[in-house]
Amino acid sequence: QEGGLVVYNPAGDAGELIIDAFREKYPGISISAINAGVGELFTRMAAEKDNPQGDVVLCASSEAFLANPGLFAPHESPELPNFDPSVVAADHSFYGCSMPLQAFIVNTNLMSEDQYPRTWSDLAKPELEGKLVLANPSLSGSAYAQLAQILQLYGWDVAEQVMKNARFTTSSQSVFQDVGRGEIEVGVTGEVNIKTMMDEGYPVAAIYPEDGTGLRFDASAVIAGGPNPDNAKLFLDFANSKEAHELIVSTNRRSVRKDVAPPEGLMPTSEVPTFPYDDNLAASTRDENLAKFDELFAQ
Amino acid sequence: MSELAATALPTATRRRLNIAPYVAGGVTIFVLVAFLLYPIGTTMLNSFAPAGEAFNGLNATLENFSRFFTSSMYQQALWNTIFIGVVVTVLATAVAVPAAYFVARVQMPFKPLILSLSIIPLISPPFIGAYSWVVLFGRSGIVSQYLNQWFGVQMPPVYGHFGVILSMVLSNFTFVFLFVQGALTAVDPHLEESARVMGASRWRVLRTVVLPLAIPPMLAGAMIVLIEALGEFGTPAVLGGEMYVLSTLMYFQIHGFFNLNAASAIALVNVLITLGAILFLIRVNKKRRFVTVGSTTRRAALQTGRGIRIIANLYVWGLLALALLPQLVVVFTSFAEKWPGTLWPTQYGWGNYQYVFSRVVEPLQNSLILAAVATVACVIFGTLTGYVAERKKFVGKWALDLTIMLPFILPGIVTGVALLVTYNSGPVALTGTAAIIVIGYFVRRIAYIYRSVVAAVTQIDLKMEEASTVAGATWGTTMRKVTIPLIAPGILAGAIIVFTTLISEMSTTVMLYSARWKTISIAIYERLETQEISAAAAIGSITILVTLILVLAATRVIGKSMSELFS
Amino acid sequence: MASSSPAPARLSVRELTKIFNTPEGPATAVKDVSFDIAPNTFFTMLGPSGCGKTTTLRMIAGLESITSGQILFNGEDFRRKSAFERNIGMVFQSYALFPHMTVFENAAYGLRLRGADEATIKKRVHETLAMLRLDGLAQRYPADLSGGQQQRVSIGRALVYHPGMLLLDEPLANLDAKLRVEMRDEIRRLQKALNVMALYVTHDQEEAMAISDVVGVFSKGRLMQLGAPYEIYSAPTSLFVADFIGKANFFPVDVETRDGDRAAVVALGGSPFAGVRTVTAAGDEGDWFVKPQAALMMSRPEQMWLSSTSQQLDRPAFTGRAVRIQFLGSFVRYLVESSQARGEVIIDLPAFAEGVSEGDEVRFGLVGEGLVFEEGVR
Amino acid sequence: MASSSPAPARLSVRELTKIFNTPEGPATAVKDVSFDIAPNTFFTMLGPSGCGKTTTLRMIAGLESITSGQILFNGEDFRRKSAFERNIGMVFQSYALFPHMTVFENAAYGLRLRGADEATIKKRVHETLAMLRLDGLAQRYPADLSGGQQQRVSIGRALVYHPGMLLLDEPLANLDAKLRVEMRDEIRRLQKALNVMALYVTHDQEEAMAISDVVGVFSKGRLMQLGAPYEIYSAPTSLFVADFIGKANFFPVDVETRDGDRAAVVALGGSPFAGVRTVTAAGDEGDWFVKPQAALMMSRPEQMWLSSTSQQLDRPAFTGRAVRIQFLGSFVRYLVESSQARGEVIIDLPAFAEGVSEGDEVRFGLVGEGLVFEEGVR
Ligand SMILES: Nc1ncnc2c1ncn2[C@@H]1O[C@H](COP(=O)(O)OP(=O)(O)OP(=O)(O)O)[C@@H](O)[C@H]1O
Ligand SMILES: Nc1ncnc2c1ncn2[C@@H]1O[C@H](COP(=O)(O)OP(=O)(O)OP(=O)(O)O)[C@@H](O)[C@H]1O
Ligand SMILES: [Mg+2]
Ligand SMILES: [Mg+2]
Repeated sequence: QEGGLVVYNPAGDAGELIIDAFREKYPGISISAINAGVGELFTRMAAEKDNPQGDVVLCASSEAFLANPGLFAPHESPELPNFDPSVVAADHSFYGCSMPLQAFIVNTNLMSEDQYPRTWSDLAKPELEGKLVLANPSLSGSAYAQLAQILQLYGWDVAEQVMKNARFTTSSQSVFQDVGRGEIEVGVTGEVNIKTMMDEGYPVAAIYPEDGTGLRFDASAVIAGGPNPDNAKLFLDFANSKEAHELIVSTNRRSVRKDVAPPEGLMPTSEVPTFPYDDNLAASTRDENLAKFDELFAQ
Repeated sequence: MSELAATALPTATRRRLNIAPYVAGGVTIFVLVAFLLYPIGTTMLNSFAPAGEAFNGLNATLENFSRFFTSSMYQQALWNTIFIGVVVTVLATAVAVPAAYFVARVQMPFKPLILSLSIIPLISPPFIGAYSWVVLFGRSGIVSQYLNQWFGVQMPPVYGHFGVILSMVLSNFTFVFLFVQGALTAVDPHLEESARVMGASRWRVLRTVVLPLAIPPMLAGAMIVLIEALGEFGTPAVLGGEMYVLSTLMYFQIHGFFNLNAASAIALVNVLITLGAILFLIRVNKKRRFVTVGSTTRRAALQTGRGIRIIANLYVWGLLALALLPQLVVVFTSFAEKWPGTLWPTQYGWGNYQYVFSRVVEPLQNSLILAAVATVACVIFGTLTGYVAERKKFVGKWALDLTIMLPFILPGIVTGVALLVTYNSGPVALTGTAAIIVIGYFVRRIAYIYRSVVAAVTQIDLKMEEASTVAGATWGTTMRKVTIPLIAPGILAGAIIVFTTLISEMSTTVMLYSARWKTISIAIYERLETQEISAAAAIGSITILVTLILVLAATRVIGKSMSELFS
Repeated sequence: MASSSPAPARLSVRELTKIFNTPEGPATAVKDVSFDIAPNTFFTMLGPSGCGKTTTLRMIAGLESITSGQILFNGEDFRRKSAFERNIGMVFQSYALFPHMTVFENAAYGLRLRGADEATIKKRVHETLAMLRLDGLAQRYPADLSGGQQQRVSIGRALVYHPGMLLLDEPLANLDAKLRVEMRDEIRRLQKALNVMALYVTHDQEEAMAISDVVGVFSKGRLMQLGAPYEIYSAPTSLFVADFIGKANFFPVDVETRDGDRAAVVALGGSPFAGVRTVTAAGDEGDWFVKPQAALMMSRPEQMWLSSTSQQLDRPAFTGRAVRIQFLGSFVRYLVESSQARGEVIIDLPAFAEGVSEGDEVRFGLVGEGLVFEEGVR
Repeated sequence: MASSSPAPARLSVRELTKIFNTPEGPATAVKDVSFDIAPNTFFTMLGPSGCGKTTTLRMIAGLESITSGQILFNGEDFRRKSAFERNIGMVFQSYALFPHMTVFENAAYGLRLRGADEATIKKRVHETLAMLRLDGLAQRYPADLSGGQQQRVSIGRALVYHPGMLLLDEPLANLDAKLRVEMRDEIRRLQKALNVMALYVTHDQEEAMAISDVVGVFSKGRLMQLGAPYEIYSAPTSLFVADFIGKANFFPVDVETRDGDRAAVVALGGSPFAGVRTVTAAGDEGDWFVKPQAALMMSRPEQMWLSSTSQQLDRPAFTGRAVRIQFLGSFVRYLVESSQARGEVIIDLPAFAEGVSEGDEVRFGLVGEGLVFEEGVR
């Protein structure tokens, strides 16, 4: 194998590991990566639609794919059988990769264990007023997913209470960093962030809501019309492999593959309380929900 | 007669056509249209098209703007933007002007160093600058904790208007500071002297003579501050808490909804605010057609009074210390190998540097090359256009002003996308090349030079150019030998600002960079994405150091040329 | 070569008008000025402050737009030519030195533009600076010079490359009398040696008289009179020129009889003057006349005599009171109040008049023949 | 109000020295200048370009640091006082008008500083502008004025608040003779009316003579002579002053006999002059003398006679050739070349000398008595 390959990587270190492993495996292919946020990369892909510069996008949130149909080429990956159909696009244009489960992050210095929120509805308790930080649901798919989960479980009454308690930040990083630094007590964020902080010794704990977190996933895909379609397919196959998914796990992310164990120190996926999160419903009511959110927020 | 004939000189031999201004003007117009007006214009038009479509005249809609009329969040964000923009501009100007006056007029040691250090706040690597304020003054911040422990003082929360304004003022005052400082150094001191002998107090001279004379450069700087404040995303994101501004909403549209058209619509509102500011500026400036650099302008005698020197040193160094705090925190953080939410790091060392070393060399090289090339382009075209705009009479000057300011008003990502869409395919496909990054940098930064040149040219007595023309100089020669040397401090100040801010340019770069042309700001961004804040700080520190060295060298040049000009 | 080759050329200014926009509305700075300058002429524009001298000069130099009118050089539009073709050397009223260049570099500027080699530049600049008494200041910057030194540098910058036409706007205003005379003689010498045309602006009448071939007297944007210095002094065609050039005393008179351009007139107080030359004043000078007398007789201070009331009883005379006696170096000036004159009478005598002290009544009269202005039509 | 109250005060300048650093090393601009100005005196500094007039004035105004020396006002250090106490009105040689203010605002500046109310400001400014013939220009910006108009605005700005001391640096350099005379008379009138001291810099000797109570003549940074105008003109104490003030002719002579400050001398060619006053020239004027003659006799042009060689044979005379005859308005100037004189001889006659044309041999001599300079010791 030879030629070039351009990977759009919104997955940070996980993506870098996969790319490095692929490079080792296929030294003939000169692979290069564009690292940026999901928003930037999808905007870029949309702008490059007529003359795509990238070949593959790696581990971006599934909401982004749903919002940008037509940018990706279907591909029959030999790894298909190892994937649950729920994490693969119907036309096989994207394949799941990691599972960014949302969990509560609490600062253990600022809160005693008995004060921890345990359920989504706990977030609405008056005691948490001013102690909760959330990312604005307009900010990203995962931030919206948090709101959508509350809405699907409890509706606007509880959501309104949560909104009262919470500070909605514009920087998703602020959520866990502020909790980790002791700026605020509780936040909701991807479990990977909590795990990373815990590993580094931050005084934080991860709480999975007992009323269940929604099962969400990131996905990878071949960009339609990219300059190196063959290498792109090769790369996607590799990214779908068990080997690659183990690399993902090594960065504290949970793999969608059933045959890959969750990261050490994280609850097995099966034990994580989940609830049947309807992402299609979430997507279809998004505009309406966010409009309502904006109104309530502005008050 | 024979004695004269013996030393005959050619005259008619140089009878070439004076086409330089037309060539220069033509090229400039071409560049402005091709790289600025066309891509930005089409993108802006798209704000009238439904999400995901390109504007074609038939799909015109105002839906992207409707939220400004229906959503109170939008209206509040609009109000916040204007409020923050105005307050930051006023405060930044207010803190910068005294500093500029002190540096220009009071005897102080280390002036080149002061000038260079004042640049540093502009090299704020994305996000970490704002985080530094949290690290220091947040609820668990270092300063807050000690204040609480030692004095029982509770710091007011750094989040919200207070933190955002503080941080923006301190990172943007430099624009006003440098422009005004340069202009004051050049102003004919006879003017101040004459007010002094009439009995005006120093303060009165300042208020009635010096400040009014410094108005063109002050407005030029304030304009830039205003636009920076309107467009800034990182600071309100980190420090704003729930105070949203238009750039926040644009970010939502791009990151949450992938809706560039709606983002453009918000940007267009931003543009309108700025347009208002520009028109205001032009109005104010029109009344002030005055010249302060005459043919015999001397260098002002520096004030040597003890009192004023103490005040000046305290003020300037105090301001710098405050403004450099975020950068100091960045440098400090780069030595923290472990800092898990504790007050102080738990482990120090060079580890971060070792870790990032292999990742910085190439991006740093790239950044320096790209920034340098773009700076040169900005200097050439910014100077030409600025000169023409100030010296020539033509209708629609405000349109030129606006064209130049446009990409600078728009969020970088919008400009980036505009260029990407325009030059992605077709006869000039530039995507993935260094050229497109340079173009992106160029259109985003030409306004700095343009503004500072316009301000500088206003000050120069036209008669000196006339003297050169009458002596037989072509337009180009006059520019080269008379005008440019006289406005050199302004150009150089602009160039340094352009160069420095380009080194940490992020929002356009992220759209345009390719794997071959990864810049240092992308390298920092990558570390932030992977939560390696200390590693990001290490790259940031290296950037700061390299830029500081370059700027120091450049201010040497400025310092030299300034003293050559007015000694 | 500029200095030797150009075919002597004639500059024609036709109906030149310049209107500035001011807060108070349009202001006419120059109005319908026409003149013709023959080759190699030293032409001086003279006039009171604000009369449009600088504006005219700047229009000729192509620095100011023309509201209407034409400037022709040998019949061609002068302003169409490039600066190089026009080959002008110009001194600005405000000097306009380059503050970032040394005196040497300022002076060398025009030579460098003309591609002169370093040796020539050095030689020429040093010659010129020496001529301007600026030796030793070559390495200074303009800001470190005195006012007069700056002015001389600006003269040097204009002369050093031997331009084909000299435009000099009050080039000597800041110099002392001695240097002024030396410099003006140098400028004149150079102008004649280079065989070029000079347009010179000055407010100094003596200078204009001494240096010029032709003088144009301006007033309020108009060219009032054009002529050789002596002509303008001795035969002014308007009251303004009579009054502006040198000093003039005016006496209201009645014209009794007329004979060609000669007339017999009677002054207030009854003194008759016969055979006096008459001219018609300019159209807008009606205000000058002291009605009911419709004419004014003019006489120069040095063309008058003055004595105590008891002397010179046989000559036609006026009477008045010597209010002030000034010793002005080379002569003695008597200021006399008289009801028979328009305004104070100035009389310059080579020596003190015997027996006259300040406050005394005096008799005075004309030594030569006067000139009578009659009111013109508007 | 400033104009009525100040107790008459005396300004003393003691050994004032100013050394500038220049590329060519330190340059002494002012050296050991000392003078005393009595209250209400109109003091004029006169001297060639670059002699240190502006520098001296600026030191007195406190704008230039003093290298050594003292400036005392009634015995107190003048520079220690605040600008308000000093209460100076100053005209800068370069005008230094505020470019961002209209003419009105420029003029009103000093009044505003002194807290005058709007009505007073309006009245005073308009009075002053009218006096300076600037009516109608109040709303213009300085850039839209002619050179002379700008200069007058700067005079107005300095006078309008009736300062306690006037410092005027060549305030009339850009004005025409008529306006110049009017303005200088206004300035002098105002100075006397306000009862204040004026320090006036000019390069115009006639102006200095006409306007001043005391004149100080400067040369190369030194104060050469201080005195009333007539004194300086008629009794110069140095060759420089004799030469600089007015025109002077010098004839090398041998001193034959001496009687107090009178001497009998013999000129080249043998003409004897008896009872001539003698003075000792300044220390560094050795170069002026034409050896072997150790003395120079000076005479003013208007104190000379001139005739054709066939006339006036009975008077002691020189001989020479009239190389140029100039009609200069109020007199006729003869330039005479003579081997018996040092340099060209200038002779001003009230009328043309009979029978003398350019190129003719002439006889000429002194009308009054001459003044003989003898070489001083260094
Ligand atoms: N800033 C300066 N640096 C160096 N030399 C200077 C400076 N200012 C003036 N000089 C020199 O000092 C001398 C005196 O200057 P000054 O301005 O006092 O002259 P001036 O008598 O006012 O002459 P003018 O009539 O030409 O204005 C001059 O030789 C001048 O070159
Ligand atoms: N830029 C301008 N805008 C408006 N009026 C102007 C402008 N320049 C000159 N003027 C006016 O035009 C008239 C003529 O000006 P000009 O400079 O030609 O006078 P000048 O004869 O050179 O006088 P001076 O001897 O005082 O220099 C003046 O009344 C002046 O106020
Ligand atoms: Mg003029
Ligand atoms: Mg001077």
